Amino acid sequence: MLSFDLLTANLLSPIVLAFVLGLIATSLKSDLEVPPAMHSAMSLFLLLSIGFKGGVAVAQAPLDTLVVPILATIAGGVAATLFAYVVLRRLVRLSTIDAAAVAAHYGSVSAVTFIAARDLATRVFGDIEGIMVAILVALEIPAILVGLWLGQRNSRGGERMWLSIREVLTGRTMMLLGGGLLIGAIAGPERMQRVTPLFFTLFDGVLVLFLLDLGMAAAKRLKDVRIAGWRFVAFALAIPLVHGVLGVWLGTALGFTPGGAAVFGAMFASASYIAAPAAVRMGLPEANPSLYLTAALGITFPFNLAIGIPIYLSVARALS
Amino acid sequence: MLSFDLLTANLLSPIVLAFVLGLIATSLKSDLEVPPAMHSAMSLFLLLSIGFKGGVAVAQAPLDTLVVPILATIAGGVAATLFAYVVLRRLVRLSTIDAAAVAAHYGSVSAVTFIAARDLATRVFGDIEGIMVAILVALEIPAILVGLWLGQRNSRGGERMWLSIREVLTGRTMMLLGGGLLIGAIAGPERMQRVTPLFFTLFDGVLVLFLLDLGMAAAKRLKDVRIAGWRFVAFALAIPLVHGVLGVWLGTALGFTPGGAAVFGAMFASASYIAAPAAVRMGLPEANPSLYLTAALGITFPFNLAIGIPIYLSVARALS
Amino acid sequence: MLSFDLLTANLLSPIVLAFVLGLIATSLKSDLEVPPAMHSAMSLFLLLSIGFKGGVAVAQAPLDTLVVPILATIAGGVAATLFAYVVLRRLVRLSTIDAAAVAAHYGSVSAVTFIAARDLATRVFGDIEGIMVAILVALEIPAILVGLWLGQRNSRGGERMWLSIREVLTGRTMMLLGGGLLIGAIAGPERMQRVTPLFFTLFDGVLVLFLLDLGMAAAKRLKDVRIAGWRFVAFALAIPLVHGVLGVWLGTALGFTPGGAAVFGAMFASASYIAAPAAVRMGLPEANPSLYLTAALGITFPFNLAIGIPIYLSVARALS
Amino acid sequence: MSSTNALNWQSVRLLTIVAERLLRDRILRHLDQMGVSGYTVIDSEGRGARGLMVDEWQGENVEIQVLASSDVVDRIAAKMRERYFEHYSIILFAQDVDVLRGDKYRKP
Amino acid sequence: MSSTNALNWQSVRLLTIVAERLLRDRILRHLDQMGVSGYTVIDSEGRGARGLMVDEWQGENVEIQVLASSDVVDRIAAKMRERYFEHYSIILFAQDVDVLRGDKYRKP
Amino acid sequence: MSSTNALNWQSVRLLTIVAERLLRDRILRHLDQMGVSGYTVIDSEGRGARGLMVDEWQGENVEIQVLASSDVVDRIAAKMRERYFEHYSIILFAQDVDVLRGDKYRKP
Ligand SMILES: Nc1ncnc2c1ncn2[C@@H]1O[C@H](COP(=O)(O)O)[C@@H](O)[C@H]1O
Ligand SMILES: Nc1ncnc2c1ncn2[C@@H]1O[C@H](COP(=O)(O)O)[C@@H](O)[C@H]1O
Ligand SMILES: Nc1ncnc2c1ncn2[C@@H]1O[C@H](COP(=O)(O)O)[C@@H](O)[C@H]1O
Ligand code: NA
Ligand code: NA
Ligand code: NA
Repeated sequence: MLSFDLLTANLLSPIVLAFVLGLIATSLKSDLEVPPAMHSAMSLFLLLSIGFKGGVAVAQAPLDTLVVPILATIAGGVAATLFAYVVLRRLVRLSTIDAAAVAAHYGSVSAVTFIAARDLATRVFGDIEGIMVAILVALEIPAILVGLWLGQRNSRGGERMWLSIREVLTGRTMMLLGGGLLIGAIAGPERMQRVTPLFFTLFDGVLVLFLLDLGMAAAKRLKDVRIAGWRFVAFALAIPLVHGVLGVWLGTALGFTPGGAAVFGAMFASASYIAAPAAVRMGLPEANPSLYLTAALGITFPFNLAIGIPIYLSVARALS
Repeated sequence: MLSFDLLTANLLSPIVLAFVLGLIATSLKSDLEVPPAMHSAMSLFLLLSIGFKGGVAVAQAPLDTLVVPILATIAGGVAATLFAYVVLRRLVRLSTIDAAAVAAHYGSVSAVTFIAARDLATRVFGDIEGIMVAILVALEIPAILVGLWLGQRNSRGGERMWLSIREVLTGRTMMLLGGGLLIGAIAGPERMQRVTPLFFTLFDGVLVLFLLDLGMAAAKRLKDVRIAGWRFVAFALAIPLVHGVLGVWLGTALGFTPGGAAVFGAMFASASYIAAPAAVRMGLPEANPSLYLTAALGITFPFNLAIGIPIYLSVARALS
Repeated sequence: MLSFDLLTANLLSPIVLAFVLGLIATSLKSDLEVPPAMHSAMSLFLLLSIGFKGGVAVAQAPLDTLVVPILATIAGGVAATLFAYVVLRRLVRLSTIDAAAVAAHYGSVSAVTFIAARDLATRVFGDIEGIMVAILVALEIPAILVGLWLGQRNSRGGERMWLSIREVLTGRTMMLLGGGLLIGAIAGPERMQRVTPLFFTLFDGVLVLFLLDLGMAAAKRLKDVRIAGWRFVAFALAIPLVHGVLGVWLGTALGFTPGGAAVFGAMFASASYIAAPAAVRMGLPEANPSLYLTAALGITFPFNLAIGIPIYLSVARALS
Repeated sequence: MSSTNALNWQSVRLLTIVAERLLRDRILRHLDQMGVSGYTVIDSEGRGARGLMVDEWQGENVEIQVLASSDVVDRIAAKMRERYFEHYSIILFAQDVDVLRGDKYRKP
Repeated sequence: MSSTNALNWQSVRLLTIVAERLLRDRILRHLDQMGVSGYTVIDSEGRGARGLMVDEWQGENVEIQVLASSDVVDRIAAKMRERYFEHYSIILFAQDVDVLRGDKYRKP
Repeated sequence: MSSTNALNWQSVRLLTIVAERLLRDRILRHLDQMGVSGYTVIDSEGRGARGLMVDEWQGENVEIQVLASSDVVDRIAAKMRERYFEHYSIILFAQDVDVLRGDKYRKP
């Protein structure tokens, strides 16, 4: 299913190579460091950029073309979360709370995986649907809410539940992605043109720096893999494939271009490691953060980045 | 006086929208944050960029075209400070010290307001006079000195006065704006060309990020508005209009293009919230910082950004 | 030997002017500051950019054209370190340890001096050899190892020696320069094109900001000059000339273009102030850091930046 | 304590809380509600029994310092123990220090 | 204090000053003039009676720690009180701590 | 110590190490080997007998705080003295503080 040319094109991209450099630097105990403020600045920049780009695209798309994909995305996100939960309970045998916490991450989406997928897809298939960013925003939240509900439904926590939901909806990821989307859509393509040099032209370069940093973070997480047990590692490798292939299939059924369907699949395959961890830590404090952080950032993200994305593209090519 | 098209063009610009996003994020108690180091980095970048751009313009302008506008600016800045002081004493009924402190801010100038005004003016009227940056530098300092003198003239503080003046003149705003101006003028347009991609092309994009941050800072300041009393709030809304319209008139009288006159007016209308607060805090420690910070950053800046600037442009159009 | 036009072209460049602004700001005790996180971010960016650019160049150069220059560079670096050591022992009369520590810095290389030289050389002579970055990487390490060996050979420290070597090889300078070189070479020119806007187009602008910061750091170091003694100051001014002119001669002998030979010479003339200090501090803790930091950053760097580089270019022009 | 005490040093309690960054705003809200006169917050990193960095956006830990009367410190400590000890990365320690203007820290 | 004290722990005074960022360089200049052997400076944020951020460029507060003899600490505290207590955001507290190489902190 | 002590405050030792940034990882490795239950690390700047900034990339100093039993603190202090006092910028001070869950800091 995985075509060799896609794999090479992906593995030799500066983005993936920078991630590998980060992995290596940390394994060698290098004193290389990305200052925390630079990390935050890059996150902020990338999320706002994605929002802007999506907003400009949405401003040009007739609104009614958005409704069906968005609804399908939300339904798909909820289904993915429930499926992951059942697998985690039955096959991986996690506790209710831990299963709910991890499921929230795998139902949600990683913005960087989205970007990496869009990047390869555009290089291979040409431009993809601009509304993908709106879909990114729509996919992020529902899974977190479902995960919190799964974990809290048996406990006292009505109030805590609402607090967590409020926090997710006003969290920085939503503010930047959603806020950027609105700004882009309101200002429109012409007025946004003056910020293009920073937010669009530099995007790929900043991404390289960000992935260097993520490589170092992932290497630190990888140390905890042993504690997690082989069932859990298998989950973190298999679920992206299942979610991803089903996502590509759904994307194709929704009528996306092959590139669009591949990116759609990659989003389903990805696990959140920015919005979900913070929300789950507050809403389900009893869950073990080692589990979800190691899985999302230490295993699934590198897997998708290196191998997953080319697979979803291959599948999309086959299905189209 | 305010034309509708200008207002819309302004309110829909990414700059203003980013400011609003910052306001909203803070009101919703979002955990969105701009790291302090990023804030400083952006301030540094913007001030140095403005300096560079001005220096290049000045290098191309015959020196004698600068003399009259600069002298008029200094005289105007002193007059504006004294006028604000009298209003604050008589109508707002502040103490000598507080009136002097606030007057220093309103006689001086906000670099970001200048940029936002230049931005809209260039879009509406085309390129404006390059020497406006030299005027920005000339307008910044005198008001602060006058304010310190007004506040300290009855007290012991001869030595303290000189210390404060020294600090204003060697402060970072002066170093970056003035230093950048010199570098731009000495290096000249051709040699500066190689730094154009960073300092000129990216300028608008960085401004959007900076205004997101300022929106969050302004929202925090707005909380203190209630303490200030209605007279003071009225002052913070009315004085920019008075200063601004008189500034546009003076700019027109000095023979500036309509765009230049509008930007000139916006500078007079604006209140400093970087250079002045630091200088006043050290030179007039008895003054209440809540007053001047809330007024300058919480009220006058948003007012100018949203409504003031289109008004000054409308006035400039009418006068031309 | 020093031609007037080169000196002017150099002194009026924004890079040198920004350095001077930094010097002035610190001497005036201005509160201007570059946040530490911004300093680290810029170092990281510049080193990675240099690596990328070099990697792309190396990818296009036949491998066998690299062998002779690299070997000559390593030999030259070792010779320069030993020469500096002998001068420091005999003429400057430093202790074994201090002489070894300082020699390690002068045998190694300063990346910023390299960039500044490349910058002027390209403006004067047109494009220079792309493999210069590979040479930069090759010149960095050997001197540090030789210096550590010179300082430790009489002491117990076998283990400490190996620890220091390990640290140099996995240090951030190597990771970024060497790692960037590999990424650039593996990804190749076409794939790197998408990161060009950030890493190549913005390079000169970031350099201006970095030199502003270095100017402030150098001014702080200059305060310690008095403690160092006139012999040592004379060393820090004379050795770059000797190393630099011999370097230009060697570069010409290796068949480089005049621009390439000048840059080659500037590398030999420069003293490391990022990689070497950290390695020497750990490997030769008994050495006095004031000596090597003041000499490398406070004296030799400004000297090369202002006068040295135009001299090496003049020599290269004369030799060609 | 200073022997002469001409400056009128007075003894109050200094409570230091080190907690994961995510708890920051919550803890500060507790402090506001419990009527402390102020607090100081410092970014930090650390390793402990949990030692996880969840809030990868904003950095690892915060160290919060509060000067207050012994009672208030006890009330804060009790609240932290009840709310956060079980599931979060958090430690706290208290000590006696001398301050000037002791009343400042004993708001009712 | 350590029971055995084989390491020769000696008691000196630790003064901590938390002040608005703007005062930083001024306070450090005072410390230099008053002959302390050193100081440590940490960026911090905080809320107190004033709780204003004026120096919006460089962040909010600094925490300055000084190890010195009791006399010197008292002299510093008196100076801070005289100069800054009235109009600026500033607090300070002092405590006894044990150090090695006690002489280091008792420069004449 | 709190008068009532209903919260069961227990006394342990707090060791604070201020050292140049370059030593950071080394010191933390020592701490891990000496079996402390955790530590807190804060970026700082400072001036002292040496007062040099060598590691210009990562900033100047770090302040490391360790809660541990008096024995362990003495062992750490002895190690630091042996390894770093002579050639590096480093100071340390120790004091008694009260903690909850005292056992946490007395790992064998
Ligand atoms: N023994 C200790 N000494 C100093 N700080 C500690 C200690 N144990 C824990 N900490 C700090 O408290 C945080 C939370 O600790 P824990 O709840 O044990 O994970 C850690 O990240 C450290 O910053
Ligand atoms: N009770 C307190 N506990 C700890 N820190 C405080 C306290 N009160 C004030 N501070 C710190 O001292 C700074 C100045 O306080 P103030 O002069 O009261 O505005 C505040 O910003 C805080 O960082
Ligand atoms: N008297 C002191 N009070 C507080 N901190 C100090 C003192 N002396 C030194 N330090 C800190 O310890 C670091 C190393 O000191 P030194 O080894 O004396 O250079 C300095 O950079 C300061 O951060
Ligand atoms: Na997913
Ligand atoms: Na004004
Ligand atoms: Na050299």
